[in-house]
Amino acid sequence: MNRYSIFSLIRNSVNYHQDWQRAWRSPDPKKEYDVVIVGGGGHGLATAYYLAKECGITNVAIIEKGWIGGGNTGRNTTIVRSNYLWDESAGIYEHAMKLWENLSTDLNYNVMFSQRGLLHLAHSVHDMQEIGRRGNAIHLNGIDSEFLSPAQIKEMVPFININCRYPVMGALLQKRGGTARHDAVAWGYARAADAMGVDIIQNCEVTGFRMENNTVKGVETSRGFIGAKKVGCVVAGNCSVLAEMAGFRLPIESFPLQALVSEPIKPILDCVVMSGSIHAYISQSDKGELVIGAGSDAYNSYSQRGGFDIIEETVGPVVELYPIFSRMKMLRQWGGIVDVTVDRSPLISKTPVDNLFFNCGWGTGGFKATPGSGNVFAHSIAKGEMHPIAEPFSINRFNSGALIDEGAAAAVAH
Amino acid sequence: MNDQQPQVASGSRADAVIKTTSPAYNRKRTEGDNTLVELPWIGKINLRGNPEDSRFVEKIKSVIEVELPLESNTQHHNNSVTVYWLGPDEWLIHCKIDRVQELMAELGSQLSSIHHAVTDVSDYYTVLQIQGPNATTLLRKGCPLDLHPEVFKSSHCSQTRFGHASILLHKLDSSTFNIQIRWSYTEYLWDYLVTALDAVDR
Amino acid sequence: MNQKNRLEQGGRLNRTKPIRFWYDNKGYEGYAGDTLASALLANGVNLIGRSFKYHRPRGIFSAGSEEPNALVQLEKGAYTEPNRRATEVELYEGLTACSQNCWPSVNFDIGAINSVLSRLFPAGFYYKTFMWPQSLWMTYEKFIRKAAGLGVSPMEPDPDSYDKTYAHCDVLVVGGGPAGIQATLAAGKVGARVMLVDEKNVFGGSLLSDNVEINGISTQEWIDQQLNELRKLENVTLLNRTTLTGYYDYNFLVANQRVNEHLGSNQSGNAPKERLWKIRAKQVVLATGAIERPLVFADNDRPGVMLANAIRTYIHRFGVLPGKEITILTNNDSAYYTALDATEAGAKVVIVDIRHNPGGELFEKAEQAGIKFITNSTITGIDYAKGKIRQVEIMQLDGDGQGVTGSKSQLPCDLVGVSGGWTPTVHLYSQAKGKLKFLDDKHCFVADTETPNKLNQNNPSFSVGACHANYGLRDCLIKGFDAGKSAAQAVGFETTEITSEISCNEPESAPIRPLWILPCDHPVGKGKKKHFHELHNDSTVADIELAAREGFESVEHVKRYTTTGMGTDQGKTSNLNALSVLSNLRNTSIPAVGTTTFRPPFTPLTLGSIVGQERRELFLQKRKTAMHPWHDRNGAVYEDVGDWKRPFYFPTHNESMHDAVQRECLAVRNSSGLLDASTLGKIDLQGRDVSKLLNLLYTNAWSKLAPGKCRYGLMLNEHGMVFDDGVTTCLKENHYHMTTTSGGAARVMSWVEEWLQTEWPDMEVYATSVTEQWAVASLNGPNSRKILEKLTDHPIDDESFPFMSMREMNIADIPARVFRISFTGELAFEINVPARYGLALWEAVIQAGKEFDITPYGTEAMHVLRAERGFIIVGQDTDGTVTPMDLGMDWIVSKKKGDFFGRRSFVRSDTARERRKRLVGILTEDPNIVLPEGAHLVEKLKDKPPMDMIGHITSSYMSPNVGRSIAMALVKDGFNRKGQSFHVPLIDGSSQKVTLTDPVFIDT
Amino acid sequence: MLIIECPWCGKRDQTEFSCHGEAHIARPLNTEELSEEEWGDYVFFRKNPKGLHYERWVHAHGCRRWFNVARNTLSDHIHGSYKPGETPPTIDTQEVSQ
Ligand SMILES: Cc1cc2nc3c(=O)[nH]c(=O)nc-3n(C[C@H](O)[C@H](O)[C@H](O)COP(=O)(O)OP(=O)(O)OC[C@H]3O[C@@H](n4cnc5c(N)ncnc54)[C@H](O)[C@@H]3O)c2cc1C
Ligand SMILES: NC(=O)c1ccc[n+]([C@@H]2O[C@H](COP(=O)([O-])OP(=O)(O)OC[C@H]3O[C@@H](n4cnc5c(N)ncnc54)[C@H](O)[C@@H]3O)[C@@H](O)[C@H]2O)c1
Ligand SMILES: Cc1cc2nc3c(=O)[nH]c(=O)nc-3n(C[C@H](O)[C@H](O)[C@H](O)COP(=O)(O)O)c2cc1C
Ligand SMILES: [Zn+2]
Repeated sequence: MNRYSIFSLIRNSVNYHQDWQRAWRSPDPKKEYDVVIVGGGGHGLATAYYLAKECGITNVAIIEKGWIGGGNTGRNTTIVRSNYLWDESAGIYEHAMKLWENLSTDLNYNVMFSQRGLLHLAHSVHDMQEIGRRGNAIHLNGIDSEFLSPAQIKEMVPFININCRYPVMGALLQKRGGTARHDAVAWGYARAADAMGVDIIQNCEVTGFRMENNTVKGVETSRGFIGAKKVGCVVAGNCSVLAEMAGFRLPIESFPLQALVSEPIKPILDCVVMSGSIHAYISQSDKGELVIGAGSDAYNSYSQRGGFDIIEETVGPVVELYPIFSRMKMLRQWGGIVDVTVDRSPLISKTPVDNLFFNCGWGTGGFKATPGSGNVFAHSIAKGEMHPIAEPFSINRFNSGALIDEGAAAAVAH
Repeated sequence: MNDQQPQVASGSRADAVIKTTSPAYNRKRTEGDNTLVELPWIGKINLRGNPEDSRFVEKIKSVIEVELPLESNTQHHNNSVTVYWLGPDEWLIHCKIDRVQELMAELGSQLSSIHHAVTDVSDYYTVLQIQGPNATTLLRKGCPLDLHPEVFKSSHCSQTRFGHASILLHKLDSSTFNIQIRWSYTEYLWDYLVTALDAVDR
Repeated sequence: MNQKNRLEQGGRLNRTKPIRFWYDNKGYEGYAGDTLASALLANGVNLIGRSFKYHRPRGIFSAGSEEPNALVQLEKGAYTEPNRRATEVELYEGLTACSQNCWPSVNFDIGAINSVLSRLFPAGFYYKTFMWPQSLWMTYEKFIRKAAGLGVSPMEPDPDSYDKTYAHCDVLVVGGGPAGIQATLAAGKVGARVMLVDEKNVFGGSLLSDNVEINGISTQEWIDQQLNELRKLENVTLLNRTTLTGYYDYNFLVANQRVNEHLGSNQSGNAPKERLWKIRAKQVVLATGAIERPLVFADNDRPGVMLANAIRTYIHRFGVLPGKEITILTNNDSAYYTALDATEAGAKVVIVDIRHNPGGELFEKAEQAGIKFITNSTITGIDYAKGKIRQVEIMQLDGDGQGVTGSKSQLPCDLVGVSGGWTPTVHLYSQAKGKLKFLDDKHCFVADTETPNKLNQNNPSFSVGACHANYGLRDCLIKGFDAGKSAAQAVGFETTEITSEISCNEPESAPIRPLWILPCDHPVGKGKKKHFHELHNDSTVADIELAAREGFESVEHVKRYTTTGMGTDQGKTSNLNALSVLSNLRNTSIPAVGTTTFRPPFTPLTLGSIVGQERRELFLQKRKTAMHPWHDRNGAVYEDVGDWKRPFYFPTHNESMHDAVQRECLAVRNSSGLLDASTLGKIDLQGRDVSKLLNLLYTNAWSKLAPGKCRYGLMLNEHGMVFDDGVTTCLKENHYHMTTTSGGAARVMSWVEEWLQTEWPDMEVYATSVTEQWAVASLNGPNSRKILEKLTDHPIDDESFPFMSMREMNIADIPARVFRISFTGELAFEINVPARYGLALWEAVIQAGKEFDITPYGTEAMHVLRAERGFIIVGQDTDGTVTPMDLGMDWIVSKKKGDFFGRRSFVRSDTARERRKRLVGILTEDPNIVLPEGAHLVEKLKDKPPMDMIGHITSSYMSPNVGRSIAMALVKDGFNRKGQSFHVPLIDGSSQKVTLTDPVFIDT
Repeated sequence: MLIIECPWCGKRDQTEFSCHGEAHIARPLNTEELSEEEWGDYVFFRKNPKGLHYERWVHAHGCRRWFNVARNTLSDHIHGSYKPGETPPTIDTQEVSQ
C-alpha cells in the first residue's frame, strides 16, 4: 500500500492523479480461508482489519453481496458517542471511541472523525431523571459527560426553540461525541485490510453454510463454495436470513429505518443534537447538508425504504424544535434495514454451530461501535473465545434473562 | 351494591343544578358558509355482546327499538337513538343524555343472562359538528378516508383518524358531519378544524 | 427598455405588467410570466453564482427544475431561502435575490483560489490528507466546512403558513405536457376521478417551448382548447405549480403545490405558501417528459453554455433570446429546432454537429434557413472572460471521436447551446421500485412496464410520452390518450366509446451519434481544461476516471467518491453521462453499469410543507382534564406526562417550586389536599371470567375479591419485569374497574385486548376504556373525611366505608364513585365523577375544604408524599429491568395460584440470581442534602473515575414531613446491606455519604 | 405506505393500524416445564423472514380488532388478511421469494 501523505498528494497532482493505486484489489475467491467474514459493512471490514493487524490472521476473505459499505454503514446518520448507561455498553462503545480517536492515523485514511460534541435533550421530568442517571453513570465509568442548563444549550444552539411543545429542560453533553464520514470508514478499513492481504470479494452473496458435525466448513455463495475454518457473520439487517440458513433463530427483527438530508448550506449547526422524546436527531455534515435521523416503520421489512408518514413524524419535531429550518428543503430520503434486539443491545456471540460466529443486533445505533465491535469480534474469532468486552453480549442472555436493556431505561439507541 | 344507588339517578337532574362543561362547551365558529360547533351533551352507551346470539340482538332491539347494525361502518337510528357499529361485537348508542341511566338499567336487566357489557361513555367522548359546503375539504386535511360523495355517502359512518386522534365520523347529509372524539382530544380537533376553516379558499 | 435580450414579441408573458426586482442589489425589470432566470437573461445577466467546490463562475444552464447551476439566495430575513433554482422562481414585484457561495462578490470571489489549486483537489482528496497531525483535524475541518455548503439558512422562524391534505383519485396523471393532457382528457371523459399535476405554473409541458401546429391550430390554442374541455369536467382536478415529489408504496404519492409562493413574501395573506397533497391513486399515468442531456466538452461549465432546448424555451415561453451569436453543439436533430427558432428570432446561428453527415428533413430546413454547419467537429475550448463567452475553439474529430485532429478554428459567439439527446424522466417510476430497461437504440432508460416486477406490484402505473422515450409529438398525443383510457379501464370504467383524432406535421429525425464525452486538444483530465459531466458538485470526467482507477468500480461507489448526482439537482442532467463515462472505462454497457437509486423527493421539498398545519398548537395534542380551567385560573405550573398537561405544583405569591411543594406536602399530612388524578388509566371489565383474567394479568390472587372491594396489583410482561400497577375494584359480581398509570393507560388496554382477542377468545370478558369518562379528584389528609361529610349524606365512617373499598354516592349532588384508596398513606377518598361534572366537583370540594385550608397539590408533592411512605412509581423506581422481588414486594406475588404473565421468567438463572439490584431507602449523612436523581452509589470512593457503581438513586426529595431528605435507590444486594454506608460521588467532584435503610420513611 | 384490509372494516390506510409482530405464537400452557431455552425462544426469538410473514395487526384507529396479515417483507405486498383463529391462507412461497 502506498501511504497517503502530503508528498504523495503533491506528486500525484503534478501527474494529473494518474498514478494512484487501487484502494483495494478485486480478487477471485480462493478455495479456502482461515476466516471468512460475511458482510462488507463497517463492522465486517473492521473485523478483517483487526484479524490481520492484531491477531496475525491474514488469510481472510470478506464476502459482500453488493458493494462494500452499501448496507447500513452507507445509510446512517453517522452519530458517534459512547455515553451509554450500562457498564457493559459503556465498555464496548468507549472501546470503540478510543479507537475512533486514532483511526485516521491508524488506517492512513481520513475518516473525518469530528468530535464536535453531542447533546441529548431532556424534555420532561422523566427525561431529566434519565439523563441524570445516564450522565452520572457515564461519568463514573470514566467517560466524559456534562449536564447543560437550557441557557447553556442556547449558547451552543442559539436558534433552538426552548419553549417548544415539550420544553427543553436540560441536556447531556458528550464533548467527545460527534460524527464521522461513513463511507470513508468502510473504504479506509477496506484499503488497510487489503494491504495486509485480506481478500475483499464483492458482488458475491452467501446463500448457505456447509456444515459437518455441527461445525461450519465454509459458505455457499453465488460464486461457488468457499471453504473456511471459521466464519463470522456481520450482515446487520440480514442476520436472521443467514441464521436460518445455519438452522437457528435470533432474538432479532428487521425494520426499515429512514434518514434524510436537506440541501447544503453554510455552517449553522456545530454539534449533534439528539432529542429522544420528541424524536429529532440532527447534525450538519461537512458538505453542508443537515443530516436528520428519522424513525423506523413499526413492521418487519426488508425493503430499504419506509413510509412517508415516518418522514412527517420526523420533520414535525425538527421544525418544532428548530423553527428556522421550516423553509429549508429535504433533498433526499432513504432507508436501511436495521436489526433490532429486544434490549437494544447487540449480539456478539458464538452460535449453536461450532466455529460460526455472529455479530449483529446493532439496530439503529451500531455505526459508532464499528471499530470496537470489529476489534473485539476479531479477537473472539481468532481465539475461539469471546473477548471479555464482548462476553456480556452473548445470545445466551435471552435465556438467562441477563439483558442489557438500553431500551428500557432510555428508549433511545441512536 | 344495588342498595346504594346514587340519589340522583339520571344526568338530567344533576345537570339542572350543576354546572357541566366540556372542552368546547358552547363554542361555535363560523367562517363563510361553514360552521363548527360542539353538540350539546349526548348520552353514549358502549355495548358489547355476541351478534350471533339472536336473543342478544332481539333484546337490544326490544329496548332501543332500533335494529342493531351488523354491518361495519353503518348506523341505525330512530327519533331518539342512533346505534353505531363499532366492531363485530361492539356498538355505540347515542341517546338523549337524560335517558342514559334508564337505558343502561333496562339493557342490564334484559341481558342479565347473556354475556354482554353495557358501559356509560357519555363523557368519554364529545361530538363536534361541521356543516357547510367545505365540510369535506376540511375533513380531508386530517382524515385519510376517501370522503368523495360517491364513496362516503350520506348516512355512512366510520371510525378513522384525524391528525393524531381517533374519531368516529358520521355523515348526516352532503354537507354535515358529526365527529365523535375523545374528551381530551377535543380541543386539539377543534383547533385543527378552526385552522382549516381559516385557510379555506373562499 | 433595458431588457436587451427581450424579443419584440412572443412569450407567454403579460407585457403590460412590468415587474421590478433586485438581483445582487441591482434593480432590473421583467414581466409577469417571467421566471427569475428568464428575466435575468432578458437583462443580459448570466453570471449567477460560483460553483460548489472550485468556485468557478456559473450561469443559467436550463429552463426548468433540472437546473444544476443557477441557484440563488431568495429574499431576505425571515423570508430567505437558500439554493432556489432561478429557472423555477416566478417573478413578482419586489423580488430580491442574491448569488451564493461567493465572497465578496460573484464577480470577484476569494474562494476561486480553489480553482487555481484544483489540481490538488481531485475526487476524494479529503480522505488522503488533513491527517498530519491528527490533532489538527478539527481545525482543518472548520475551514472545510466554511468552504462547503451553498446558500445560508434563514435565521428567523418561518412567518408563512403551510397546509396539507389527503386526496384520492382513480387516475393520477403526472405531467401536463401533450401526453399528460391527453391522458387526463381520456380518463376524465369516461367519468374517472382524475388529478393532473404539473410543476410548472402553466400546463402544456414542452409545447410551451414549441411552435408546431396540432390539428391545424397553434400549440397555445390547442392547450387552451384542451384545458377548457378539462375544466368542464367536474371529476377532473387540475393542479399546476404542483410537483409530484414522491411515489411510495400502494400508489401513495406526495405532491407539493406552491399555492401563493409565486406572489412573494408578505403577499400570501391567509392562504398557505405551499400545500402538500397526500394522494392515493388507483392508477398512475407518468407523463413526466424528458430532460435534455448535455454534451461534455472542454470547459463546458462556462456561463453562456446552455441546453439547446432551454434556449428554445426562453424564446417561445419567455420571449427572450439569450444570445445574438449562437453556436449549437449537438449529436442529434432536436437541437436543429433551436437553431431554426433562434435564427427566426434574429440570432446568427452556427451548428457544430459531431455527426459526420447529418441529413434529413430538418437538416435541409436548417440549411434553407441559412444556418451554417460544421460537421464531425467539436468545441475544444471556450474563450471566456469578464462574464462572457467571446468565441469558441473548434476542431475536427478523429475516426472514433475519441480524439481531435487538424487545426483549431475560432468561432465568435456569445452563447453555446448543447444537446446530447434526451433522458426520460423515469425518477418516479423508479422511486416506486419499478424496474427500468435500457433502450439500446435510444440510449436511455425507460420504465419497464411490460414486465412488471414483484417489488412494485402494489403500484399500478403507466409510463407514456417523452418519459417513455416517445419523442414524436403525434406519438405522445395518441399514446397519452390511450394510457388515460387504459388507466380508467383498469379502474373499471367503460372506455370503448371515446377516441381522439390527431394530426400534426413532424419531420422525421435522423439518428443520433452516441457520443457524449468530447475530446479536446489535450487528453481529457490531463491538462488545463475541465470536462464537467456534473456541474452542480463540480464533478469532472477525470474524477470518475480517478475513482475507477482507485478501485471504486460500483456505480454507487463512484457516486459517493465523486459526489456526482448528490447535489440539489440530484444529477438530473448528469447521471446518464456519468454512466456513459463509467461504462467506457469498464468496457461494458450502460445497463451493466446500472443506475444509482432514485429516491424522493423529485425536487427538494420544503420541510415546512411536510409539516403543513401541524405546527405550534397543532404539532401534538395537549390533553387536558376537566379541571384544567381551574388549574389555569389558579396559577398551576404544568408537567408533561405523556400527552397530558398535569399540574406540577400550584405556586402562590411567587413561591419557588421548592417552597410550593413543601407547603403542599405539609398541608396534606396536616389537614387536607386535593389532587387531580383524572389522567389515571381506567378500564371497565365485565364478564364471568374477569377474575380469571386478573389472575393472569397480575401477580397476586384475585379470585376472592368481594363487590365493593379494591385491590392493588403489579402487572408484569413476559420477561417478568414490572410494567404497570394500579388498583382494581370489584364494582359488583363480574364487573370490575381497573386503574393503570397515566402513561401506561393505552399500553395496558392494548395488552388486555390483544390477549383477549387473540389468545383467549372464549374468555367471557369485555374490556372498555373509560379513562376520560371519569374525572378524578383525590382528597387526602386527616381532615378529608370532615370535608367530604359536608358534601354527602352517605355514611363514610370507617365501618360503613372501610379502607380499600368503593361506594357509589352523591358528592355535592353529583353521582360519584368514591374509592377509599390512598397513595399518600393518609386517609383519602378518590372521587370519580363523569367528566362533565369534574370542574363542578373540584370547585365544590375546594369550597367545602376552605375551613380546613384545603390545598390543591400537584404531581411533585404527590411524588414526595408517596415516597415518604415507600410507595413505588412504575417507570421511575422501575425501568423495565425490575421484578417484584427486586422491589421487595414478594408479598404481592402469589405462590399458590396458577400461571401469570412473567412468572416463568422468575426462575431464569439471571432473574433468580441473588444479589440483584433491590429497592432500598437512602438517607444522606447531611439531612439537608437532596441527592440528584440518577446519582450512583459506590462502595469505594476514588480520586477520580472510573469507580465501580453498585446502584442508583431512583427518587429523591426534601421531605418536610420527615424533616429531612429522603431517597430511594436500586442497589446491588440492597436488602442485605441495609444499615451500611456508601458514597454518592457527583459529577462536580463532590460526594455524599449515605446509609441504606428501609424505603418506608413514615410508618403508620 | 401500505393499504391494509381490516377483515371487518375493509381497506384502510396503514396509518389507522399498528403492527404487533409475528402471528401464531401460542402462549405455552406448561410454562413450568419449559427449559430456559424453550421459554427464551417463546419470549424473544422470532422468525423475521425475508419473504412471506404472518403477522398481527390491530385496527387501532378503527374497530380496535386484532387480526392477521400475510405479507411479503421484501416487496411489502400483502397477500391477504384473516381473523384470529382462522387458518392462514396458503401462499405459494415460490412465488413470494423474489
Ligand atoms: C437510517 C439509519 C441511521 C442510523 N444512524 C446511526 C447513527 O447515527 N449512529 C450509529 O451509531 N448508528 C446508526 N445507525 C446504525 C448503523 O448504521 C448500523 O448499526 C451499522 O452501520 C451496522 O454496520 P454493519 O457493518 O454491521 O452492517 P452493514 O453496514 O449493514 O453491513 C452488512 C453487509 O452485509 C451484507 N450482506 C447481507 N447479507 C449478505 C449475504 N447473504 N452475503 C453477503 N453479504 C451480505 C450487506 O450487503 C451489507 O453490506 C443507523 C442506521 C440507519 C439505517
Ligand atoms: N424532438 C425531440 O427530439 C423531442 C425530444 C423530447 C421531447 N419532445 C417533445 O416533447 C413532448 C413530450 O411530451 P410529454 O407530454 O411526454 O412531456 P412534456 O415534457 O411535454 O411534459 C412533461 C411535463 O411533466 C412535468 N413534470 C415532470 N416531472 C414532474 C413532476 N415530478 N411533478 C410534476 N410535474 C412534472 C413537466 O413540468 C412537464 O410540464 C412532445 O411534444 C415531443 O415531441 C421532442
Ligand atoms: C450522512 C449522509 C449524508 C448524505 N448526504 C447526501 C447528499 O448530500 N446528497 C445526496 O444526494 N445524498 C446524500 N446521502 C444519501 C445517499 O445518496 C443515499 O441515499 C444513501 O447512502 C442510501 O443509499 P441509496 O439511496 O442508494 O439506497 C447521504 C447519506 C448519508 C448517510
Ligand atoms: Zn376495522
